[in-house]
Amino acid sequence: MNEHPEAEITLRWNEPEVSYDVVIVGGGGHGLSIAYHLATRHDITNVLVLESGYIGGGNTGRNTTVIRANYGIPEAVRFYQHSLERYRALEDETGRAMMHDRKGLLWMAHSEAGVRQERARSAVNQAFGAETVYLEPDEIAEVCPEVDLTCGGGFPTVLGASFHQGATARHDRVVWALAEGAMRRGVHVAPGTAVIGLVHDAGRVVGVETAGGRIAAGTVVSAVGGNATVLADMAGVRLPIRTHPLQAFVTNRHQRRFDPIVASGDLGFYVSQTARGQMLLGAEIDRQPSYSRRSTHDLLASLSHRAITVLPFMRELRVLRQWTGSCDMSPDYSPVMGDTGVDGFLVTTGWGTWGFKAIPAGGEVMAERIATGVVPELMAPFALDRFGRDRTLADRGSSGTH
Amino acid sequence: MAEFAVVRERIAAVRIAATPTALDAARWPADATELRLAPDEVLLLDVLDAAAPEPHAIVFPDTGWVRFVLSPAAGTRVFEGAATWPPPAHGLGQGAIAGIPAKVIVNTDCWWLVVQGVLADDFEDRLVEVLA
Amino acid sequence: MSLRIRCPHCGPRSVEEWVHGEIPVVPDAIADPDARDVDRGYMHTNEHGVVREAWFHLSGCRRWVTLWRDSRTDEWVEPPG
Amino acid sequence: MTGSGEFTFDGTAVPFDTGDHLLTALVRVGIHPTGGGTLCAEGHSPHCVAEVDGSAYVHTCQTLAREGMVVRAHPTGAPPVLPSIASPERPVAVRNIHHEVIVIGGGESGRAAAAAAGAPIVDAKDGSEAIGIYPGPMVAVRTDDGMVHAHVNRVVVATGALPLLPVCPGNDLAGLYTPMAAERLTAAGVDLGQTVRITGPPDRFEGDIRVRSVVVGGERIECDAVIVDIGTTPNEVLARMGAGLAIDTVGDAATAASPPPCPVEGTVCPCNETTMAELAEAWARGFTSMELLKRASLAGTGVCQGAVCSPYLQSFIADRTGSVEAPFTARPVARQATLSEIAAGRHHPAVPRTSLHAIHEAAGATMDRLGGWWRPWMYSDVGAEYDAVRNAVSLGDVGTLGKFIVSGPDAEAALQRLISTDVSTIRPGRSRYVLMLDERGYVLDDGMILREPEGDRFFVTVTSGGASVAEMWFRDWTAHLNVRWMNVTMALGAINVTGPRAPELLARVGFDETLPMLQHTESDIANVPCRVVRLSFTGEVSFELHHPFARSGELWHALLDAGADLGVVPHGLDALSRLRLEKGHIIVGQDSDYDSTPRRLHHDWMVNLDSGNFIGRHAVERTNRLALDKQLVGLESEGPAPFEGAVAWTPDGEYAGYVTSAAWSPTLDRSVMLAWIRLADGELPEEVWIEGESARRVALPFYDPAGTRARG
Repeated sequence: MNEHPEAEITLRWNEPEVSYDVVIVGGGGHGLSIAYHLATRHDITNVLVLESGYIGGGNTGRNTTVIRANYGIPEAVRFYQHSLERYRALEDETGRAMMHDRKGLLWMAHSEAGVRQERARSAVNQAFGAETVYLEPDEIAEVCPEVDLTCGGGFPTVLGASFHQGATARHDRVVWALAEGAMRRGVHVAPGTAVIGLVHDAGRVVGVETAGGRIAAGTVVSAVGGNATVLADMAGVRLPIRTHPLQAFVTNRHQRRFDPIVASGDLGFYVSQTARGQMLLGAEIDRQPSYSRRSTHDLLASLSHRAITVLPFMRELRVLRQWTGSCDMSPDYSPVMGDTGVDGFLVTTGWGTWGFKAIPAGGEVMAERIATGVVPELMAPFALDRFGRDRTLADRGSSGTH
Repeated sequence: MAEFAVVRERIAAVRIAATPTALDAARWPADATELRLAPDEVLLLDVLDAAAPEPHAIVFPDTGWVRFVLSPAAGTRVFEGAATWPPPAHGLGQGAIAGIPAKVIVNTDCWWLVVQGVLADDFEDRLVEVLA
Repeated sequence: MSLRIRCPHCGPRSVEEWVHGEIPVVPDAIADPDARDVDRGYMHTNEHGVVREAWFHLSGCRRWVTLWRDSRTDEWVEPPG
Repeated sequence: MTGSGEFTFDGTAVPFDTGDHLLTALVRVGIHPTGGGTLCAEGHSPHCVAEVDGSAYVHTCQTLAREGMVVRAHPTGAPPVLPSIASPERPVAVRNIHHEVIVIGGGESGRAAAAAAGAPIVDAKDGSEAIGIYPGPMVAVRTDDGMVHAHVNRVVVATGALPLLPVCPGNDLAGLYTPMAAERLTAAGVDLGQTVRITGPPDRFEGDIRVRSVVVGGERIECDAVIVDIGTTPNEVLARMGAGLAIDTVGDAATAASPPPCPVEGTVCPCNETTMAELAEAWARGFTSMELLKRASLAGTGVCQGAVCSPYLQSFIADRTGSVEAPFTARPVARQATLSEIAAGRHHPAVPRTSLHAIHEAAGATMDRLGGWWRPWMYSDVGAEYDAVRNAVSLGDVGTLGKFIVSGPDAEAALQRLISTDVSTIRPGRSRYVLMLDERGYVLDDGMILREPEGDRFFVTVTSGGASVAEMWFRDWTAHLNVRWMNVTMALGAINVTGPRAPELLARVGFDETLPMLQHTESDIANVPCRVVRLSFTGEVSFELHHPFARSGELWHALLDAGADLGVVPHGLDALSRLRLEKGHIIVGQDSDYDSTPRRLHHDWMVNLDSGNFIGRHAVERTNRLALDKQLVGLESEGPAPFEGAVAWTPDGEYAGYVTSAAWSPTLDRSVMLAWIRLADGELPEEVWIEGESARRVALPFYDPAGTRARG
């Protein structure tokens, strides 16, 4: 049965005008969230969102929609916990269902090293409000009886950590609800419009060039996924970003029954059942930096192998579709948000494999920075200049399986 | 199933790191099977010692290798089932077999698969699985 | 050829046998030694096009190989010049 | 027909002839597997899928009937039930094949291309379904006998054309067939009854469950079955999937698509039951591009991956914009396979075992994956293992250490570049504990450098699990130097003999030299040639015995036998971790983090800024000029040891950091810890609170600060 809930949402597109207070490059979750928050929180609506393809067609449309806050360092737990709470509020605020589904996240460890890492992460989660409890193997069997606790005999499960607030949402609806909310308040969104250059004046970025002409801007924000370094190059800004492919796949639909999001750090995989009943599987990034979005058989096979080791009930499920997104990885596995040293040019990037869950908070803090000129507290640790100041945010909790 | 029998044996070997030119010019003991692992490294099977081909060469008697001896039919089947690269027509090839770094030596009457002893148990299990 | 990597010593092998290694490029324009140090340690050109990079053949000869790849398509290309 | 048999469909016995596909046998007895919808009999139409032997979404037209198969219809109006228990493991074989060229598709153009290139053919009609063209190029093929992975230099895509399926009211009735389906079924002896062939788009089909009439151009025709011959569309999904790889597309698959007339009404996406009216509604609401329309309507996201609806979406958009948009992005898989089939031939990463692995297991040790190796975590009593080291003598398996031999005129220069110490001051026969930094000045690894008596030769050890990274690092940075490296990690076993009675034990097995701290020598011990290194990680007198891999067992047993009355027992990693913690020795990767500079680790003393241009030197100088923000410190408390990872708070309730290592020290009668603690206003707090207990910051090491025990 087709639920067709998108019938509620209405999108209205605009041809760009010649000048805006704010031009946001990138019509994905983050770009649209910035626009939405500028309009709703700061009454700034002379805003243009430029998207080279269709909105939500980049990484927002290619991710695996897990929302969690169980990261490894206080700065990240605070930020993602705030984002997670905002996600829940967004449905009411926009009046649009995002199929936000709080289902809990079960994280398993199969070695002493895995247990140590899981305990450490859970401790910092608890300290900063992201509820986590430990589960002994028999308790894991209660939460998720499908798990083979021995993992085929090779990876006996030693400990689980359950993060109750773990959730998923339908990515397209998040994008469309934010776009609609911004458009209704007067924000312009122009799909199919690529930025081919930046306009400089006296060391400042004052606009963008598109195939259709020059657009002046008080502030240009790069909310680009995959090509962030290319755009930053045009501003003369060097970024600590490498773009890596991240692959995922779904199976055919089955009736909804499988509740938690299940992940294993030692085995490097995670899975959840989508609202439409597909099993959605993901793993770690491809090791070589690349802009290619071509899927590989190696990943499909190795991820399938890991999945059926933990959850043998999936053996006879059939692969429906495989895809690849582009992850902008920073050296410390934390995002880069805010000022760049070039006036008029702000970035939000380095979202790696954790960008979807950050959409509400990322847009909110960037909008506040644009509107007030002051860097919000939640955003401050993620500044670009942290690398030169030797204040990197080594977040092992965010790397790998997410 | 004798055709697919796997014989596992420890081997005496000597590993030598030296300049590529020295290795190119070197003469090894007559009994040795030479595996050129890299331009500057060679593994000599079935010998206990060898002369240094140049003054700074490292000559290291290496007991860390294990050899599996297979029939050509079994070797072919292992490659078909567990390697994404084709076996050499003759002589040395190296790469992953069943996910484990391995050397293959294709002789006329038998194939040798040589792996590090630390991975030999896993390798044997996987060989048996693919030949089952 | 894509992600089969040609080892000059061992022959073409799957990317799974290899470890990727970056060859950092610091722009000459950065003259200040501290700024160069930070750039070399953290910043990336993240080339959208042909990249020169190193691959280590972990499951074979265990040596580094230098290759040129188009990061848009993952195709191997001949060294420029 | 050479034989026959029976399978069941929803409990009803269905007879089949040998060679029948399931669909053939079903249609023969008047069953439509999904109740209705146009059948194509070549694996594209979603209307023939059913659950077969517990596996859902099986194309019955591609599956040969076998005796006793249990076939069930998918539930009506809902997707199939998710299996709750594991189906039995079904081994799936993989066959890797290597060819210059492979051809996908066995039609006329495919056969011609195969003949020209001398290439094999993969043809879905023979049950070989190409699921994807991947980088390599590699073509993954599913067959009933397992998977074929074809590694080739070029792929010829000759997949022909797909029949258009009708979109109009009543297109979900039974009795609708493509020409190919009708031909195949009839050839298999199925009587389709009174058939009518239509060659233009139908207005509608009429009937109750089965079609009774079709209306075309306003004219009603009575019938039992309709052969829907309304055209084809290029079957180019694989061609688009492989675009950019070394592929050629030939035949019908290479022709330009011309979308069919846009239907007026009816279900356009049978997989998700999207109607034409719903497409129109989404369009009106701004979803005005192929990809947005697909996402808003879900058309094209079902089991047939757009095989039915994609041409109609193109015509729908062309009707409104005047131009034909490209079809959906082509993503694998082109044909479905189970996770078991996809995973065939895969293994988890092999984890190396030391030469003593079997001996540890026989001794009842709990083995764990640690630092990339199988290692003994504990034998039977961690307390007894600890006591043996502190009070008697014990053996530890350290064969996992990364081990290298370095030689050549530039060997010293190479190490000088790689290591933050002044290597030139390590004299022959001596050794030193050293750090390797990366270019950011962060600690990459720690280890020992031993200089051989020859002077231009060294033996280097690094952390367990660090060997491959170290080898890559060494070879990368010293490629321009006249130096030979040999990685002997897996060629040598190593046993640590540690405890106050270690010298006594070694004397009994043939080593009675006086070997001062941080010196090394070669000697036969229990007739095994050993490199003997005097050092200490446990805090007690220790000798590392590096020896040929194949001889670990005899050495281990000789030591245990000789020391039985001295109380010798082996110790595992659990005991070792506590022992070294009392000495404040870090474990790289556990106590160090991504951003651990020597200063943050309290290891500045290991960095000699006068020793030349070692890697990370400039970064250390630069970051040393910045304010310090956190440090790894020693903490003590009277309470029980917290878990490793526990959060530390300042007395004011501010986050202070976290514990990286913790243990109750029986020797000191208190808990000892290493922890990352943040500085506040440039000061480290003297006291923090962890798990409700006060912990004091103390100088390291906790145990035997003068080091008299290690020196013996």
